[in-house]
Amino acid sequence: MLALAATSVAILSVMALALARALKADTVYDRILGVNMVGTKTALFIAIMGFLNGRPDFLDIAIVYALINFIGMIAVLRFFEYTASEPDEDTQEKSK
Amino acid sequence: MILEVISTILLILGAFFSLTGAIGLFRFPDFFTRVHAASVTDSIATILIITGLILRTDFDLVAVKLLFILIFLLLTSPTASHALAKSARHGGLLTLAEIRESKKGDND
Amino acid sequence: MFEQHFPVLPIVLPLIAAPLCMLLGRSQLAWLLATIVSGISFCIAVSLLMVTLDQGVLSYALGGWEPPWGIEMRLDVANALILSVVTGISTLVLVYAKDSIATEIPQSQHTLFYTAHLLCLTGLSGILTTGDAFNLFVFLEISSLATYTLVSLASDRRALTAAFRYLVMGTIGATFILIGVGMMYMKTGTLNMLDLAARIGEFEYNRTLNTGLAFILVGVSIKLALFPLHMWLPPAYTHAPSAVSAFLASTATKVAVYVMIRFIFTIYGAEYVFYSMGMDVILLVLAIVAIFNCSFVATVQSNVKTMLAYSSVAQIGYMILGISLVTTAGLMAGLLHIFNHALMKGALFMAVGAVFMRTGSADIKAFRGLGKTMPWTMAAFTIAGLSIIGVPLTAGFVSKWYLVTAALEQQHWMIAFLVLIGSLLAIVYIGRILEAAYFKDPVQSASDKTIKEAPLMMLVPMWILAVANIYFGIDTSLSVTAADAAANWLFEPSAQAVFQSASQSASELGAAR
Amino acid sequence: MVELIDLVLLGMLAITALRVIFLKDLFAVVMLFGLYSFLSALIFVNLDAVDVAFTEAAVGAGISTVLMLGTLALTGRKEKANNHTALLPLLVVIITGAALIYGTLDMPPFGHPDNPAHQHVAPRYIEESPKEIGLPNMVTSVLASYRAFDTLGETAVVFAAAIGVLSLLGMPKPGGVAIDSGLKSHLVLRVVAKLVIPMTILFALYVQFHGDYGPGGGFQAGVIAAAAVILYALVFGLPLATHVVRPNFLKVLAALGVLIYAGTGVTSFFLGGNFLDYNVLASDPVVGQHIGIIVIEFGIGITVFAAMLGIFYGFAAQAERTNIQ
Amino acid sequence: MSFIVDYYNYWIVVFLMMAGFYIVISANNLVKKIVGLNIFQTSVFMMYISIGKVQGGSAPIVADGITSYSNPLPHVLILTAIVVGVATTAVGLALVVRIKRAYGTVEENEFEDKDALI
Repeated sequence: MLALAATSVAILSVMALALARALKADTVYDRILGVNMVGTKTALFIAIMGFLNGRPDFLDIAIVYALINFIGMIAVLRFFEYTASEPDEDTQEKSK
Repeated sequence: MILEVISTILLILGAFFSLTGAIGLFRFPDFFTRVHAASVTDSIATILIITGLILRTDFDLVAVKLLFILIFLLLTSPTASHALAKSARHGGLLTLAEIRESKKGDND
Repeated sequence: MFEQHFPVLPIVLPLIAAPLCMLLGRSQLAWLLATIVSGISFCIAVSLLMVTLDQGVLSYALGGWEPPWGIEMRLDVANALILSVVTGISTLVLVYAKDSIATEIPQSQHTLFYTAHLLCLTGLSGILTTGDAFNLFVFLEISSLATYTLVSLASDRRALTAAFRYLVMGTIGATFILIGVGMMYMKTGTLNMLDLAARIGEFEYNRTLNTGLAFILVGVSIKLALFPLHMWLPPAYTHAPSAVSAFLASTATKVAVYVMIRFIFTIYGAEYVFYSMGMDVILLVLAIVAIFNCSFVATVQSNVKTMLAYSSVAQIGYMILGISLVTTAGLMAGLLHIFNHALMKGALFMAVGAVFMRTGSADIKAFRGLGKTMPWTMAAFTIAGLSIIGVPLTAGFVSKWYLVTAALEQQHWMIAFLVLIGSLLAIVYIGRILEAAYFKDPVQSASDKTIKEAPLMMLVPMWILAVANIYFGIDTSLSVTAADAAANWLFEPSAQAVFQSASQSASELGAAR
Repeated sequence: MVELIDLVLLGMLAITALRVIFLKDLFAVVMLFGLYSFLSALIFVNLDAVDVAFTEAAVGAGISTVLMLGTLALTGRKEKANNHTALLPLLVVIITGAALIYGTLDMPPFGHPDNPAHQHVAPRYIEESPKEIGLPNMVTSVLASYRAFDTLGETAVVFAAAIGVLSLLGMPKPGGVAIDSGLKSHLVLRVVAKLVIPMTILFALYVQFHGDYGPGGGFQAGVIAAAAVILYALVFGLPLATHVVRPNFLKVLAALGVLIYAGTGVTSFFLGGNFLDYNVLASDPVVGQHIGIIVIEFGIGITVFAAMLGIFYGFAAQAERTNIQ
Repeated sequence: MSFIVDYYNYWIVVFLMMAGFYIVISANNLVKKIVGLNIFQTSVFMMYISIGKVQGGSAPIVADGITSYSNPLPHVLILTAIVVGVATTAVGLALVVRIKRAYGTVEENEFEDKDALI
């Protein structure tokens, strides 16, 4: 039980760090990386939480998280491909 | 009992790796190294933690679902990182090259 | 065999017809289906009105689950009256729409128009019939989403921004209602309206419930375009297709007024809202400001649809004024005005739509000389316009008369006086159009093409409403009886006590645990 | 533990929301919204609302974010700096917020089992529904039986949204010009997507039919199935996707789902029950409830699938159109 | 102290709601408005789910050995509300796309100016 709790705290702090990365990113890709990391860690977190609460039968949600996270990533990539012709605005982001 | 000990070790290891990944996300100098830190530790942490959890089940439907999550994450997470890095290379290549250039300039 | 299912049919029939319309694909068939279904709903609504006048209240437990566990449809005189208005206007508008949208909406979108119209009707009927606070929110959203679609169907690009503004405001309003319902649920543990009423009655003054009510009232006020939250309405009504403006102006805001009445009188009880929270003063002031401000703004508009839209906001002021008098007479005048105003605004917007169809503009200049070229349309416009002003022998006179009487009954001389001044302003804005139509020559540039009278399919519904304006101005027995019964019903808590027993057993069940 | 996690997650949400206010890069705003949605779904899991979390993750974080990105692709990424003062909005928000805080003061304490909300109506659902309906998932029981009319309304809302988007954006023409679309250069992605898509559809079916026993049901299944096709369209291009699932077919499906749901209700009429009374569908009420719930969940599933995919098609069609020009 | 423990959840949720509400009414860009609307609504959902939580309770799916369940009713309501929310979002975004095509901009003040010219 303690191990589970410890792991969940660790994952939660990883999420917090990744969130911080997503909020305060050097480039737009860093932001995506942060968001993606929050997504995968959330899936893990739900899995652990299920065990922590003694009801591990809700893992379906973790699957949805993983799936949606993936689709979100693909959508972002597609967005980049689509807007590639536009002048890239990362440079502005970076100059901060 | 043994299973639980193994599981605990795996979980702690997994937690440790994901923490290192998160730290790497901040400490590494440019985007590509950060992707590296994030994705590699992500994979190993996922494997360790999910395996650790599977050892805590009665090897029933829950274990199957966990296995499914593991396979799914192992398929999608590195793919996403790879595609992201590739996309960054395509789209943001210039800016990242500039960073290295300027770094080189500093060193020389 | 379907009599017992009548309370739910005005919702279910259009709901089933909407997807069928989409499947039919052919706009003619879709139109026929929509009109027939709407007509049947109207017949059912009228028969429901008769039954409720006779027996009081009809309750229908959906899924066979007794309230408060299941959702209840609950019809009394108040909502049966408005349901008849809504379904009736919907039928007339659909008849009118066939020719009207032919010029305003591209052919390929016609089926979608009828589908969206039916969904909107579903939503409005649902709001009116339901006895469940959350169910009301769901139907509110159905009608709203369909409305956004309907407004944006117009070819004018300003319709898009109007629809967007409407969407943002409408969603904020709906979310506020959601917050309010949540707070009510938090304190009472139920969502059924009468059950809520019974349980809220146990509280004398509670900050959570107060806030809940405040949020619901603000949310509903956005939906009914109460001054100063009315800014979404004029652009939406101006740029929407004419048939949509006619439908929305005569139904959507009325339904929202009904929701406000429901929450104030049925759920919280007039005593809680008006004496504990003092909402009557706020509503009274807002209503009077709405009447004056928006009537004034209406007098300076050059676009007739915008003018009518502002006039609608002003007329809503009259309804709220009736509610805020906190007497049976005032409430009855408000309800009566809901009924009569639907008749007037329906006819007016239909007439403007006909003019728009023939002249391509809804500007006041386009009305010049129409008294000669479109005599029937303008005659209908005149009748309805007189009704808005409140000329005797029209329906508008009746509701204003009752409103003034209700105000005088309370010794509110000022309010009665202000209502009369409001009517004077109506003379100004309606008068400008009548002047243009009958006493000015047509603009020269438009003379190369002769302006024809509107097609029969548009004139008939317009004239039905115009005649109804006169009929309900002379023979007030039906409308006044119904409004009076409804007002008494809403004000008399004992009339609602029928439910008490069921609610009691529910609370006993709760206590037993 | 629950409270602690709750607090941490709420704190994360607060920071994210604050950041969204000040960001001008709309792409970042949308990404953070996706994050917000994800984290709030996590809160829902933490507060025991597993079904809600399921839906929020799939709908809020998934579909909404994809649609927002699609819109951004068409409207541009940068919010222009606006010079009008934000004083009035701030005032409105402070007043509204103050009213809400005032309202919280008489609220029942968070999570207390004796709260009125848990006393009156809810106990019946918790204690009787497994017997009356025969399903372990109470949320499904309440959703599909006790409050089935709400859910019918919800299906109608989804249908109305599909109608709205259809009228505003239109539909792509199936087998249209096969222009350069899809993520051509990402070979790994294409291979993995081919693996993931069948798994997703399988998972959608599982969610559809397992919703009675675990979290899930028609909505979630419909959204996930739509997500699978969306993934296909994103990776392999819209023309191929419309070839597989034709837009006209979607229109029929969306209408059909609503009809199935409403038709179940009407069937109850003819069998002597009230609208949506499933007890009359079979001689044994519990069996009747079961049949009813399975049928309407199926109706919901196909409407939601068709509507969500149709909405996506609408946006994608616009993007393709601008691409050609 | 117990006062804070009782209400901290609602207070933060109120803050989140107001952050979303502020974005809706202050943003000039229509996409951002829609994002704000979503944040606002999602936060309201959180309020409902908080109402439904029972301390020591578990997810409302019957399982052996569990005696206390959280309240399923708010969950049902919010399931409905989420779907309503995404429906509104979809229509709103479709309108934004059309506005962009008709006006060439999605900034509120800019298309207001363009309309004023007519």
